[in-house]
Amino acid sequence: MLMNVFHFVISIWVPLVCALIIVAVLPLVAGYIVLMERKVMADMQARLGPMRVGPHGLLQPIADALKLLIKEDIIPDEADKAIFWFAPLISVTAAMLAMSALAIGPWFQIADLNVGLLFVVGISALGIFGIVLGGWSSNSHYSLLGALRSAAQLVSYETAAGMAIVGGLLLAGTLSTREIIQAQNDYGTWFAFAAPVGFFVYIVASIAETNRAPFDLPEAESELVAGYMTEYSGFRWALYFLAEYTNMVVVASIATTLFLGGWLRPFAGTPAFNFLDYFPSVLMLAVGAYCFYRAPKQPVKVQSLFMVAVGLLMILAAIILAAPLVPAVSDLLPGLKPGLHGAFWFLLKVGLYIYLFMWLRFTFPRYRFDQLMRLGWQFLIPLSIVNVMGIGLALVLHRHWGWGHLPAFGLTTLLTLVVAAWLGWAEEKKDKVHVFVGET
Amino acid sequence: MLDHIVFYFFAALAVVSAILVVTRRNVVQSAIFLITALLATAGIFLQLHAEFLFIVQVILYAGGIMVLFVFVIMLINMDVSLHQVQFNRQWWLGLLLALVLGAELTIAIAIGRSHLSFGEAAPASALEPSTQLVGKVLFSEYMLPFEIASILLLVAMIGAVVMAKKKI
Amino acid sequence: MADERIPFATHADQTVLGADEIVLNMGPQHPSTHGVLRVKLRLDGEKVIGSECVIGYLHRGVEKIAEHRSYQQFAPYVDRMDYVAAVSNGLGYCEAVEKLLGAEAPPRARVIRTILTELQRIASHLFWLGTHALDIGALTPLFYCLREREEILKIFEKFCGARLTTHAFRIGGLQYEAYDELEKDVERFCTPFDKRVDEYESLLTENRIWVGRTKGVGILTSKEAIDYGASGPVLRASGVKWDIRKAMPYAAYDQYKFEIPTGKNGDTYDRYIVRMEEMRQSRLICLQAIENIPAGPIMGKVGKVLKPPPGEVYHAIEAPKGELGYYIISDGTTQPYRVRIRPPSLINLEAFDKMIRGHLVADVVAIIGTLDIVLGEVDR
Amino acid sequence: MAMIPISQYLFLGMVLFTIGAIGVVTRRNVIIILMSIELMLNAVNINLVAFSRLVGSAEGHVFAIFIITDAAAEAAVGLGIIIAFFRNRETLLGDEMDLMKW
Repeated sequence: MLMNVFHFVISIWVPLVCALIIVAVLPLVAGYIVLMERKVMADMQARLGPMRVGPHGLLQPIADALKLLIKEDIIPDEADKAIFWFAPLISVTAAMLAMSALAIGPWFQIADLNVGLLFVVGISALGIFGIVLGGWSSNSHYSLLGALRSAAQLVSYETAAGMAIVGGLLLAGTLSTREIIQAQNDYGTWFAFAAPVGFFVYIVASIAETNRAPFDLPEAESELVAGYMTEYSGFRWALYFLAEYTNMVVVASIATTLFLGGWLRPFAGTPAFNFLDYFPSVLMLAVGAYCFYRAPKQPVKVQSLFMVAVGLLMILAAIILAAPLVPAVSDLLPGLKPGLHGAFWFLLKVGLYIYLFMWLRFTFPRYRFDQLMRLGWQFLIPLSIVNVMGIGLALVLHRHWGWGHLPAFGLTTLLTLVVAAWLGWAEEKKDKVHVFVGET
Repeated sequence: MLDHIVFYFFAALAVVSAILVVTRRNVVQSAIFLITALLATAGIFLQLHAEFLFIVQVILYAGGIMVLFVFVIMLINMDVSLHQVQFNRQWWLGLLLALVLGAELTIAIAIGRSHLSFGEAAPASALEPSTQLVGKVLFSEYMLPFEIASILLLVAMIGAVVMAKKKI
Repeated sequence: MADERIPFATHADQTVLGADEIVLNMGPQHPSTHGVLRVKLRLDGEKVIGSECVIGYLHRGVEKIAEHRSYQQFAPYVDRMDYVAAVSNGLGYCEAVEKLLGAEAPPRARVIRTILTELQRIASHLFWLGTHALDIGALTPLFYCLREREEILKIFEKFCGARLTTHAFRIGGLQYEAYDELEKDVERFCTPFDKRVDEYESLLTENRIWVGRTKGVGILTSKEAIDYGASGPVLRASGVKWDIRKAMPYAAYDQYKFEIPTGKNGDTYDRYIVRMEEMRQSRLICLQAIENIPAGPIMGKVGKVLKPPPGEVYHAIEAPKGELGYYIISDGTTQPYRVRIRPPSLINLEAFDKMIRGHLVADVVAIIGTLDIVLGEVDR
Repeated sequence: MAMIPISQYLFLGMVLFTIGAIGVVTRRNVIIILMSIELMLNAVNINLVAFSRLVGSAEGHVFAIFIITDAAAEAAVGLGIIIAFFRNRETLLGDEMDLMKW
């Protein structure tokens, strides 16, 4: 009886607490992703990036958030006021709602839905209404063009991303995020290696879906000033920003769940690699040590103290992450290790995926609209369909003909790559024909 | 109890938004309320344990079709239509006929409730998990309609391209 | 050509446009119009079907000011036209007045002028490359370019104390004697610079997206380029081998060996390649020049008060953006009777409408960038 | 916890269907007419899913999926027609579509 009550309380409260954590922490996370982006950008461009607020600019996101909160919220005279007012909320709500079905470690999940992954994809796609309506209601040509571009781009790349996801789902045989990760554990390999082409298609499509460079046409600064956000300022603008970065986290989480093994450690099934269990603690210790190393070099004493505090926090995190490795603790709480380490690996993978986004952003120029559409419709969508067929073939070979994993998936990946090369070649040829796009 | 609250909430939301869809002057606002109505319907699907249909409704209807609608509305400069008469000349006749239709349906439902025994609803577990079930039925018994539907989509796609293209 | 153009003005203020036609006002405050250029675009969807450039937001009446200043007093004003390449502007003006006076700068001054002007060309092209790449969406090259430009500006600062509007030359020679380590500084900059250019090229030249964004965009055939009076890299990218440094050598260019890079298609990509190559050639000129800077005076024989004989003169130089010409009429007083400046940016901008028609909004930005206009020079 | 009776769903479907019908027959704006049709299709879906729940089979879901497919096709073609219409006549009013050809 008591156990039942306990389970009921757990079943109600854990999702609630998780939801609260997501809503409360996500803005902060988004802010720090922005900081990370600026730091990565600075690093790639031979600069330092934000260095003023807090040591190494660690408090910059908070300062930015405060500034945005107290900025004037300008609503243009000719705007459709009601829609202008609530459009950013749609984007933010959709992005945050999508987080609810994601499993960040075996402990941390709001709801393990039957249709989990589809839910994430579908709900996050609703965020487009925020962009489209915001762009339309601003009553400005730049905003309208940005909104139109955004809608067209999302609809086009959603298809490719969806087909890429279907490839992964074929392998997993389920839609539940939890079971997908379990399936990868059973396969003994991440789906990124079983379906590399699908993973590639998903990377490209997810960049396009989140409006990141080189597909950032809806907010292309040099063309449309700020696209659909041109007329927004202050807090509402910050909401769009929050939605964009939350969406990045969402697509990174989908990729992590479906292709990168979710919360699984690399080589989760191989005991020879068990030393990787120490990696989380070692990484935290290394970061902490770097903080201590930098602390005396800070210009102001407060900053030094802050740096030391961050270092101590890192060491604390290292201790917490190391705790499950002690036999006594793991006997007492057997779920501790998968819970904590799972969350660590998941977040690490999400972070690396977002880093990839940033890397691409600072390397590539921007696509033009017709090129973007051509890439989506003539390359990615056919490729993703071929990828689905290839995975189906591999599964048939594996299940019915008794082929091993490696030959079956190797063969089909090879076939898919041949098709990809052919598609790329065909497009290249078309490019040569299209030297002059204009007519006049 | 929770079931009831969820159902009546979504039902009320759907009806109110539906009324606003047909009465609003501004097409964009109509579209927004249509999205609300569709999402409320999706909520009712969820309450009926039709998870797969719920997500299909969200992705396809709300996410796909309505994006198309909003896209077209934004493409078309509609400042003019704001100041036009919104209802056609025979609106009273149409309204009357539609209401008669509604009354007929109501009567049919009322008669059905009292005279036909619907029996007790199947247990919720009979439909779980809905994704697999729908998939199985769709790809076995309804294979041919499924293929026909895909051809329909192809035809519609070609048709839409032909319609909307300026010069073919 | 001209008769094919849709008259834009009749449509610009038309309120009822076709189903998908809108008028988009780009600028004068827009991130990528490089200053205060205003472009009214008539769009069909995103395709440009007409355009109108509105200029003059930065007009300061430079030519009129010249009529009320003595020849020396006017020299600093020309630095404010193409503020990205102030040294070249100064060179053109000084040489034009020297021609009017019949004077000549001493060899040492001419060599140092050449070095500084070529450095300025590199700086101007670097700035162009950074902003052009930024317009097309590549964020990173800008910072690498500015890093190198900074080195050049430091040399200028050491030479004359100013970084941007240098006023480095003087009519008849140089304002200042070169500082002791000028050769070393220039060498230190130039020696590794070709590697740096390779670095930029590795980011862009082979990049599929960059090639896709620039190839076939804003084509100007050689005939059109000549008809529009285009000059500089815009002209050379169309395949016309015309460079005033070779054709009518000024300063000390006749002493040095260098190539004139030309393009074939006259599209944005070719202009990019031409400018990249020009940077390499400028580096070679600098390296040749610092090997042998002749000793001697830095000022020629011009008086304290300049009173050119009545007459007129046109002198053009190859500025980074194209042919920069000064047409000066003297009435024998200390002030010019009339100064007319042929700014390459303005003339190159004439071809803008021709180049963008039929392209998309994104290409407009690329084409503004590839023309390498400086609004200070367009509006004067 | 009592089940919600099926008649409630049917009634909801009826109300939405009637509202949709009213929209179709009274409004002049073709886009709103198209949206009203979507509303009617949607009302049918509610009925189908409710019946499916009642009999405990997935057939209703399958039909609902077909209807959604149909709605997608209809929206694509309908909006295509609207764009073509608007391009030619510069109006969105359904009752001005009174010529077979122009």
